[in-house]
Amino acid sequence: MDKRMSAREAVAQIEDGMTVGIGGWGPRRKPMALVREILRSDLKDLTVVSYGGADVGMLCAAGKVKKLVFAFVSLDFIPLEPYFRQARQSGAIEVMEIDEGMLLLGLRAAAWSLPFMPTEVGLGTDVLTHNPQIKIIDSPYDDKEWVAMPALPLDVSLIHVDRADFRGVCQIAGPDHYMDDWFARAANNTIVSCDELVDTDFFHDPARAREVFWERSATSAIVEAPGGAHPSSCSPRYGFDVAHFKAYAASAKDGGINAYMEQYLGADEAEYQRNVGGLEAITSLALPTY
Amino acid sequence: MDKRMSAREAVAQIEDGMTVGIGGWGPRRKPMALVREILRSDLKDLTVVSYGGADVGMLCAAGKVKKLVFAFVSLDFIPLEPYFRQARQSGAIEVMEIDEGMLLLGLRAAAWSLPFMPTEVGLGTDVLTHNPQIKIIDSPYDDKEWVAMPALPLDVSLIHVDRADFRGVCQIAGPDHYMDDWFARAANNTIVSCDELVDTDFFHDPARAREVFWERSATSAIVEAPGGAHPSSCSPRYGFDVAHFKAYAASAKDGGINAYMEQYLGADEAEYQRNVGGLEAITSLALPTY
Amino acid sequence: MSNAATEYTLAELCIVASAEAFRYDGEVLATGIGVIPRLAASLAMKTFNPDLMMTDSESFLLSEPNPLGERPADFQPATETWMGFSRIFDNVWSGKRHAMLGPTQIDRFGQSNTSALGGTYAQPKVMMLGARGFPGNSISHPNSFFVPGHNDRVFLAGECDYVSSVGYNPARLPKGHALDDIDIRRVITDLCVMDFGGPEHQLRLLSLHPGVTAEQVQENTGFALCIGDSVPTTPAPTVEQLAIIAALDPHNQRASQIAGNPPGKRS
Amino acid sequence: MSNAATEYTLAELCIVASAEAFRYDGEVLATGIGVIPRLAASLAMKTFNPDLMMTDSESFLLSEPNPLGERPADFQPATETWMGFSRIFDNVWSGKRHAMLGPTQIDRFGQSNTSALGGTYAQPKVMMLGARGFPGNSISHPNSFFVPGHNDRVFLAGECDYVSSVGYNPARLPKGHALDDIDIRRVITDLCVMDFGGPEHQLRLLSLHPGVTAEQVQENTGFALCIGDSVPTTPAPTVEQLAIIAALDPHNQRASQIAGNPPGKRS
Repeated sequence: MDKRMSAREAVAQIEDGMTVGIGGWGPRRKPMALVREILRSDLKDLTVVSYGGADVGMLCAAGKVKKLVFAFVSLDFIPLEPYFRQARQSGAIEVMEIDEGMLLLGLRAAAWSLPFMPTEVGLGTDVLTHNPQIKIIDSPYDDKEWVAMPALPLDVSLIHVDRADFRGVCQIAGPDHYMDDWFARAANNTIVSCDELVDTDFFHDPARAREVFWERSATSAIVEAPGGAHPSSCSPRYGFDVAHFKAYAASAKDGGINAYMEQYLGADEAEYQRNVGGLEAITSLALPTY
Repeated sequence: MDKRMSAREAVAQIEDGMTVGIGGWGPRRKPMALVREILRSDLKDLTVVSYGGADVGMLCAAGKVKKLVFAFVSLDFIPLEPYFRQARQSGAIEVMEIDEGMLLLGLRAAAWSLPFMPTEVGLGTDVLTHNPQIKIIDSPYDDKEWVAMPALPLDVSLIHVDRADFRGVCQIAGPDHYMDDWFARAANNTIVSCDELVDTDFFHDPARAREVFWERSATSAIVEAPGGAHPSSCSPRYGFDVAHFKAYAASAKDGGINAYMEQYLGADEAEYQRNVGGLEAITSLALPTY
Repeated sequence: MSNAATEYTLAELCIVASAEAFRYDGEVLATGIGVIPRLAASLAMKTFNPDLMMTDSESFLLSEPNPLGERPADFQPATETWMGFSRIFDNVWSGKRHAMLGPTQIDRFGQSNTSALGGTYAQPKVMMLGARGFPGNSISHPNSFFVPGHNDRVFLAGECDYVSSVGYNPARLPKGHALDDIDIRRVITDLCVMDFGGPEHQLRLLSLHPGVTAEQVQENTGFALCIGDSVPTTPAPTVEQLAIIAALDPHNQRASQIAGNPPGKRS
Repeated sequence: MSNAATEYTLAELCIVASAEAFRYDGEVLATGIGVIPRLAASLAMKTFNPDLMMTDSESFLLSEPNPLGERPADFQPATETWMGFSRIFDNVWSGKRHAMLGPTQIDRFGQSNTSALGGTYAQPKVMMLGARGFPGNSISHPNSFFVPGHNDRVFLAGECDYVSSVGYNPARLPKGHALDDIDIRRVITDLCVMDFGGPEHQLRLLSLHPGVTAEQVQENTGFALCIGDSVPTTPAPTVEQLAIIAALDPHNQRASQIAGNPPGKRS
């Protein structure tokens, strides 16, 4: 089964109103080439589930988001994501604001075909105040109350990885795969962009096969996108683009997302990369020190 | 914190009636040196939780087991564990017979401080007929019934690993860590035997640190026991001992566990190893081909 | 692939018939436990369903099935994805798997037993493996059965002594589930190929191995089978299939799987 | 370690005072978010509690804390255990962790806010990070707070605009839980050290930084503090502690953590 397709073909599978999970974490290994393709599309009314960074900010600013399921949205070195803030402060989006671990549990429940996972996380906080659809249940084994964190099944997940083959075997060579395995498993349709397309025999080495975090049956589409995580990082290949993120954040105060998109987005990824200095500039970005 | 101790000191921490989890899988990487130390002790009335192999057979035969929580007991190439069969067929032990995945869920629930995990596994089978303590619950999100697999908190876990340092950082270099991470996390007191004791700086290599599957706070005691998985395997160091397992299985028909223990167990691990041909013979055992 | 062989063993016939169970699965984990089911899944992956996934029976998914038994010292398995036992359950619970297994008892509901025979539950007469992963497999994903010795002790008259896996038993149907949610695919034995496609999920004869009669199958089954007017003969392996099987099983482990290693065409 | 320094910055005093929060923790994951909490946890690990565990803020546990900021090209972190973000939650839910964090609001119950200020929930006046991991941290394991600017906007008069973390609020206590199950340890600010050890878990003054008065602390707090008759002075860093801090923070990031980088002894 050859799962390769263009970013445009992959994004064309997404429909208005769908629930879209986005892998990565804050400014780290976000499937930005796929996010940009959504920006170029006329998709709307998406429910986005993300450990959010600029993916969330851009999609909110461009009016693609009806509802956001999140625990945080941040660019780390710029703690407050400017366009996400604008969206919240203007009341433009619905939200399901939950704890980071609850989000993980919701993805796992979906991956494991369960309606919910019990947890005490959320009790006593405004997570429950503002999410009355999250039910509190009794346990048959004790006298405590427990949060029944509902499954978060995804119509589509977008993930960026280091390498993949045409059948959807995906390697994350960086130090952390974040929750990407659960995004892949929780989704009906998992679209993966990769910095590098490799032959299948690349994985015929147990050390590399160890860096494959879900079986290929959980991958639906492979999009070759070198540098596709930019401006987020794809460690160990390249770091996040501090200067670009600063320009992005500044645009929120002056010009807005339309000015940002006008300047950078382009008609396709090739044009985007020319607008941000070229692929070589991206892959030369220094890794962050934490 | 120096967690090193002898097998005898470690096993002395176990008390009659405790619930003891045992890592490994069937004939693979079982903490047999620690199991042997239990055989030498006067411990009794244990509840044993295991993906069972000869660990379960020996403990049952030696009268150490009050109750067994299991999904299977097998030596793989000898499918039916002879002493486990005798224990069941003589009605000598209570059992909680569940599905392999339910056992995993029970360990995870304990590790995550949850009373239960929902699952549909077990529905329609005799797992539920014979375990009325496992409750069926309704979900607040659908009209199905769900099994509330109860947490399986462990007083003690026994695990065998390849390498460990004195602080309890444990490396499993073999191809699978089985459910050992969950046994470690589900237990109040995790006793780990290791084939090799190493200095802490051994782990100052990300590739090795990747083979550490739980943080040292989940390890309570470290017992240096080269060859300590024998007669089970500790891949990639040594395979399981086919000849020894055959002799063990034969003893069940002729002589029983007392004859087996008389011939092999010895007063300590050094004597055991002399009785089975020496450490060099153990570490020379060929790896199995699957 | 249409060059029917004239000489083949019953084991080889069963491998080919069992492989058919995986033909339309698409991209799922094919788990064949035992020599014949494993060769069947491997044959399917090597021929008509290359999208199948398979483990090395240890901890990795393979792009190419491993041959059985000892392999040359320089053999390099085609690993593609780490798949330790804990991750197997992520796959099981996703439903993207098809297992072929050989339980000790199979009843008219398709319920199976891997645990205990006779006596009481507290003290069974014959203790076997335990429930294993059968409860989870049967409620989560499609399953097939392979039975090397078709008789009325395996296909027993009553209900299984211990029900390890769910079947089409209305009395045990969980709330909110439908019998049609249960997905038992093929039952391959040394006599025939069957499925549960009869009326009300009755076990149905699909094909008879050469030289076997429907009466013979019914006599060796403890409950009534659904038998059509004309039951076809299980297709013979092709020459190409036999060559692939021989390459996958260089030590001929398949020869010891059915008592006496009879030929596929019985007189 | 008893050689009190005479010259030190307020940031250094806060680091040392914050390190004390981890002294009796035993073997837990110490997570300090922000420069001063991270240096505090690192100092504790390097001195009086070597059993602490710490991450590299990316994906590994370290046997030795990493210094902050750019490190030499040949620097080798002392990794000991992979600890990706998903595994962090295995640790959180086990309770074997102590986090020190800097929320934007802390109310009299010890509830804190990292999410939103003012307006309505549908349209807050100021949106911040979100609930982050605060709900899970606060119900699962001990937590401490560091506040670089002690004022009555942080320590507000009412309840937090958004409650990200549970505190000692009887009105929000979950069924089956006790207030004593909640474990907020220390609150370190630029003025003082506090805990919730007052009557009915009232915020209590433990020590005043040199030159700060109890009245000054109370004036900058939006609710009544528990203040004893004689409040000790926060101990000065020792010379040895300052040297360790300097080694852990070679680029002096601590100098920019408290406005104006004042000295520890204020006149």
